[in-house]
Amino acid sequence: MKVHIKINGVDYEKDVEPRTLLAYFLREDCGLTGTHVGCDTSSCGCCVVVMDGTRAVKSCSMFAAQASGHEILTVEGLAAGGTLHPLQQGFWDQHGLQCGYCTPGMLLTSYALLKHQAAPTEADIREGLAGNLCRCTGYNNIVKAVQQAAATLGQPVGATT
Amino acid sequence: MIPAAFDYLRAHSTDEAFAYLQQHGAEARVLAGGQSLIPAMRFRLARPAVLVDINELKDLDYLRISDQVLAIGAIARDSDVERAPWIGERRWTLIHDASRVVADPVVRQMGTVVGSLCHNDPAGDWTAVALASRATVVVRGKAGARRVPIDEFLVDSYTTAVGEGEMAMGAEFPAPDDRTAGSYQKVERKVGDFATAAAAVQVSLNADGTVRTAGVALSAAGACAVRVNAAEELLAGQKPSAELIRAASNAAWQRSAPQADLRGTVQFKKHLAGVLVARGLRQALARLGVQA
Amino acid sequence: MNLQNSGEEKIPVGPDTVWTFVTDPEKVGRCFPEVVDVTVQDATHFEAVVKVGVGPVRGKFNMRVELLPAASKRHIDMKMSGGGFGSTVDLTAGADLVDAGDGTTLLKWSGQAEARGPIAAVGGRVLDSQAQKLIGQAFGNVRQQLTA
Amino acid sequence: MSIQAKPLHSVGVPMKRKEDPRFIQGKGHYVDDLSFPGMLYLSLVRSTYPHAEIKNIDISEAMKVPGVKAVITGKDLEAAGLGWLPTFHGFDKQMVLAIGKVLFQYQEVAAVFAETRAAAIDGAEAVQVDYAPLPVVADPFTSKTDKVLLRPDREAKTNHIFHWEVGDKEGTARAMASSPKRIKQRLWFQRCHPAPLEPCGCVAYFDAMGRLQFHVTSQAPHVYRTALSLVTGIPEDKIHVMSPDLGGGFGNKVPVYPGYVCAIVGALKIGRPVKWIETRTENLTSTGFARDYHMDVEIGATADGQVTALHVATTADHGAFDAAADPSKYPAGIFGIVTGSYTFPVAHAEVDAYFTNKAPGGIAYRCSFRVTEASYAIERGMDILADELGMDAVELRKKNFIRKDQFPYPSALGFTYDSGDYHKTLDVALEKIGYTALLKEQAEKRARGELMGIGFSTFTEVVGAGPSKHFDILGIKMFDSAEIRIHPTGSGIVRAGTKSQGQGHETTWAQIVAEELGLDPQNIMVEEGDTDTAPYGLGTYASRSTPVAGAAITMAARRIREKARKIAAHLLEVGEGDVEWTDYKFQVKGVPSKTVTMKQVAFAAYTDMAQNEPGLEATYYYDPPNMTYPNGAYVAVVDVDRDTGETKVRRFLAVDDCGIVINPMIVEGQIHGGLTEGFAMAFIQEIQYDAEGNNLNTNFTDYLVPTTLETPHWETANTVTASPHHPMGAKGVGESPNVGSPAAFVNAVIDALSPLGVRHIDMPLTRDKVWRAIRDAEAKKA
Repeated sequence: MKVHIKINGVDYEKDVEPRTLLAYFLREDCGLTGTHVGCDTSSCGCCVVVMDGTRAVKSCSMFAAQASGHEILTVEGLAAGGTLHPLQQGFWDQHGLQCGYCTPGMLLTSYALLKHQAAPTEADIREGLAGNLCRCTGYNNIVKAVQQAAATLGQPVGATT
Repeated sequence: MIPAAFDYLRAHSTDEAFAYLQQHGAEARVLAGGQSLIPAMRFRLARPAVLVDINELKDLDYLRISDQVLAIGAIARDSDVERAPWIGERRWTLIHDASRVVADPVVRQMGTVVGSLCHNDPAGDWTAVALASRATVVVRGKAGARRVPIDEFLVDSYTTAVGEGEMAMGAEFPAPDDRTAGSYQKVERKVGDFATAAAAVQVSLNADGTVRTAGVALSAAGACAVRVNAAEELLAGQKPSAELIRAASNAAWQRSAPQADLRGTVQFKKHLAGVLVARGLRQALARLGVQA
Repeated sequence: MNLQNSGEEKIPVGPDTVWTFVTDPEKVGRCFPEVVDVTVQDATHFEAVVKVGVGPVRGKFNMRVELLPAASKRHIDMKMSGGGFGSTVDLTAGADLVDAGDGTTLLKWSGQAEARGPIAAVGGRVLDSQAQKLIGQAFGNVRQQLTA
Repeated sequence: MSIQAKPLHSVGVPMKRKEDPRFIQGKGHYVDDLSFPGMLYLSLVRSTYPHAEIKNIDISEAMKVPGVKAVITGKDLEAAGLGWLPTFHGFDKQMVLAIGKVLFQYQEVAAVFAETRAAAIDGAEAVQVDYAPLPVVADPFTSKTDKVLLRPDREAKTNHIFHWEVGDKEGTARAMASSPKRIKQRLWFQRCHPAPLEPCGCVAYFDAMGRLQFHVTSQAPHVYRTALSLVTGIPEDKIHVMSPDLGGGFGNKVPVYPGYVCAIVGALKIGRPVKWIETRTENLTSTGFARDYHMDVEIGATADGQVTALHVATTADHGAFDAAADPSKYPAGIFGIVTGSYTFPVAHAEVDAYFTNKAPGGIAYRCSFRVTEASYAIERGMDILADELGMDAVELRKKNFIRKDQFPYPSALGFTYDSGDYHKTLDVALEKIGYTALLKEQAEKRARGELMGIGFSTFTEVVGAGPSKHFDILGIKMFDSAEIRIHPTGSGIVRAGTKSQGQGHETTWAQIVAEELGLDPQNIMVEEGDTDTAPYGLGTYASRSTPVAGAAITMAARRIREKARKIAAHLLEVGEGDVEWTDYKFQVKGVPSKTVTMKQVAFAAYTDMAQNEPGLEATYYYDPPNMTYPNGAYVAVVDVDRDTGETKVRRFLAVDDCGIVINPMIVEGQIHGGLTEGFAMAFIQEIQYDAEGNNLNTNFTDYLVPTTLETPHWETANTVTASPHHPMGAKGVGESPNVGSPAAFVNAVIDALSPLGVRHIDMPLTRDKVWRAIRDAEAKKA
């Protein structure tokens, strides 16, 4: 069947089997391999992408067909014009990643979180990220990274840290 | 893992969805949030021949609140409930509490309340909440829509009153008065797990401080979520007290008939049922300014 | 995981009639709940396709069955193994035929089911009761068939 | 707040990681990201039975599935001489695909190759295997009886794999018998799994030259090359192993797995690239598990708490094949570290390993070969002894610590501990956690019937395998290597035999080179994982990267410095003996104004080298003279809910002494991660089998990885005792928190329950277990 999805602002029209999971569609049909797959039970969150601007979804528990006609943001679309998104910068600055496998999912879940809560507390962040597993960092630094990004995004335009 | 092959049908109207379901009967499954169905399909335990995707049915994407009822459409997400503007009101505390512990925060952005009721997992959250709230589910059948009280809706594990070719359109939670508070108590091994044990409690008080009505239900306590009738009856008309809570807790312990699994032994789960009902009642009452 | 259950059926015919029935693979096969197809190989072996399903989990199990009648003609064992969903289920059942002396028979049965693979690991909570019910329902159907 | 290293001072700086820009932009390069024209997918048919004879395998239906190209079985492989795979420490072999019978549930039975991932799974589903079940041996104690012989293929007709022992058996028995105080406790370190978020996988193909191009999730790519050559007979020069970015490893990606061999066979047979990526279920059920040690710990002591003897007898469950990844002379790994941080005058440790119908493994999960088990045994043992003596667990530890002045310390089980200051490290921990105030709070809470516990673990690790006289894998000595090339403009590349899985080698290795050569670490590129370019190394596991490869890099850099000194002398127009390396540059002795930088020397090495050999590069193979002995003092503070068995880790402090720290930010990150894995093992993680041999934890809904909400907030601190033999004084740290923390968590919970008379609960301390322990203890008291 035909699916038509706008991914990171670019239109993709592909012919796929209905059973194609969105995660594999992104990775294998569109070559966007930043979205990872770490389990079959929607437990790990390595595959999280943002749908229609504000909703974080586990792309391994969704069919590409469902996303047809929608907009998807993946990790590849976070940086704008060569500038890292404040979340990316936060993860880098705060050592919020080690092996990097969970990182795209963490970034996208955080992205949606900040869309709903611009100034989250540590508890809010911990609650909001509880659907994403990380095996390396122990989460302390991930929380700091999101706090840094929230602070950056909360700054008036032009302000610097 | 990748599911077995199937046909995908996207419905653009409820009539279209209903027609597809009528046409394909037992071979078809409704795809709403899909957060239980798709993993089951990936393990190839579930292998429907046809999926009817209802996610585009904007007329089922609603949370409507009136004097009488909170109506939740079939594709309203758990996270819509979690973030609803009224969720901080005392009378909705049961739903508030539950909305924060269903599955995990990302799954909640896709998963739906009505889908969870239809899935009727023995350890689901919304089923217990619906029992304690005395919700009804609106089911569309050949003869049109009918309102099914939750006690009749939950038939057996993974089995509900939704028949072949039928479809749940929404759920209705009676709007409690302002002398009402609730509490949802869940013990889980980690975020994202099904409940080891859970208790949903909702209490409405009379002006004199006695209990007008109480809803008490358990999850992970049997084939599906169960109402603890004995506890509700004990509470009704009584002035809350430590003793009353103990009696209700004991009733929950007796009512609980869980299965042993990796989450815990039967003894432990039964014990938790009692503990969580007591905690839930204490918290609900505390929210009403009553220490018991 | 290992599941066990047992029960008894009061059948309004004598033990010899029951014996003839329970040693007939075609007849026994048709007593399986939700049976789709029975293929008899020989006097003691048959294959049955049964539908199993709870909620979204639905499929067919291909069962191979061996009947082990005792020389006493008052006890029969049944060994069933089969698979579906990339999983396997082994069932064993035993039944004693007790002559009630009044032209009726007490069929005392016990069964054991062992499910392995994703069905047990992932669908464990889904199919536990289903597997348990399978044997019980089969003997219930034996009674029904002989009552009618 | 950005942290940037000053170019001339690199070691000890929390430099931001050089590898991160690609990861945060989704441009990491993992095995499953690879795609080649014509690539096929491999899916494995796995056994549903734990022990069964294979009567027949019918592939006819599978071959009819659209897209399926080929199906191979054990018989096919056996015919090609590829039926068996040697395990890494050389005592056993493992079936690639089941031959004749299956020995564990989820064992590989057939390989299906198809055009798409989905078609491969469809095909695998269609393969019909006819099994005749055999009796199941689900635990090592049943195995011990030899009533069911699991491995008739082996010469020795027994399930007993090996007996290993170290120490003075008679002396220990005598000392134990004459000790006024004794404790004995069985401790089971449950079966765990490293479960990196990226599962194992590979892509294999033969290029136009007939050379095997093998991309694989490997922590030890060179060892893979050698092992594959030995298995397949392909000459080693015709094998190119590439380990790209790894999404975690933790020991899981050390062994060679059957799926890899099948992918290679498929690529050869079909003539197209083949990709195999495990599912999570396959990862948890068939690739390297860890632990599963049943340890009988016995400690003798004087009445006033001086330890006199230690005896540990372990029954080990190795599963269906002995695939434990241990150095060949150490079948039980470095379990001899079980005397821990204490001055046991005499000790004896023994391990007996058995086959069972479970997945093979016994790998070093974030731990230096069974050191986690050993550390848990002694640190739990010391707490139980303290309980027996009625002594404070801290006081008991301090009384028995190896003192600072006793290093190098020869342990009763044959190790020479290099350095440490255990008293100081523990004192730092006590002060930072506020032990006195906590004790006061605990006393108050106990008076009110509340359950609060404080648990310690003051462990010593042994890492950095290892000296060639003791350590080898498949005969290959456990050295490691580095090659550094400095380019004319003063930038450079370092290649090492290690393979980062998230540890940040691209940053740390650059910092070492920069420090040694006075260059900018931002311009030192690091490359690992490619056997065509990297020098031969044994890989990254067992905390060996910094102790061994880090040393090799340091030594290679120093070689470059010696060469550079000659060129510097030429540039400075003095004799070589008059040039000294000071403040990150060459200087004429006593003349601070006459200097040249390494950057200048590098340029000269290609443009103005005088009589010297052109170029500026060096290689070093480092054979460590000893292991290193990182250590730490960990404190956990736990509240236990009497009604629900819930344990809340309120505080956790890790004070680590890992010697000289190269990048404190990375070290702290390693500690956070290791503590989280230790926490998981202590409270929620286990691979369980039922009595029928069914694996019960086959995916992340039942093999539990803690989330942000369960994971405690970690507090860290450190002390520094340099390793005297490591060229940088570093010791390695990645595993300390995983090794040291489980005992601290358990000790804290047991401390909380001790007023009830509870002395031990085996991990994981689930709510159900804790609740039952409380209930049983209360029933006993009543």
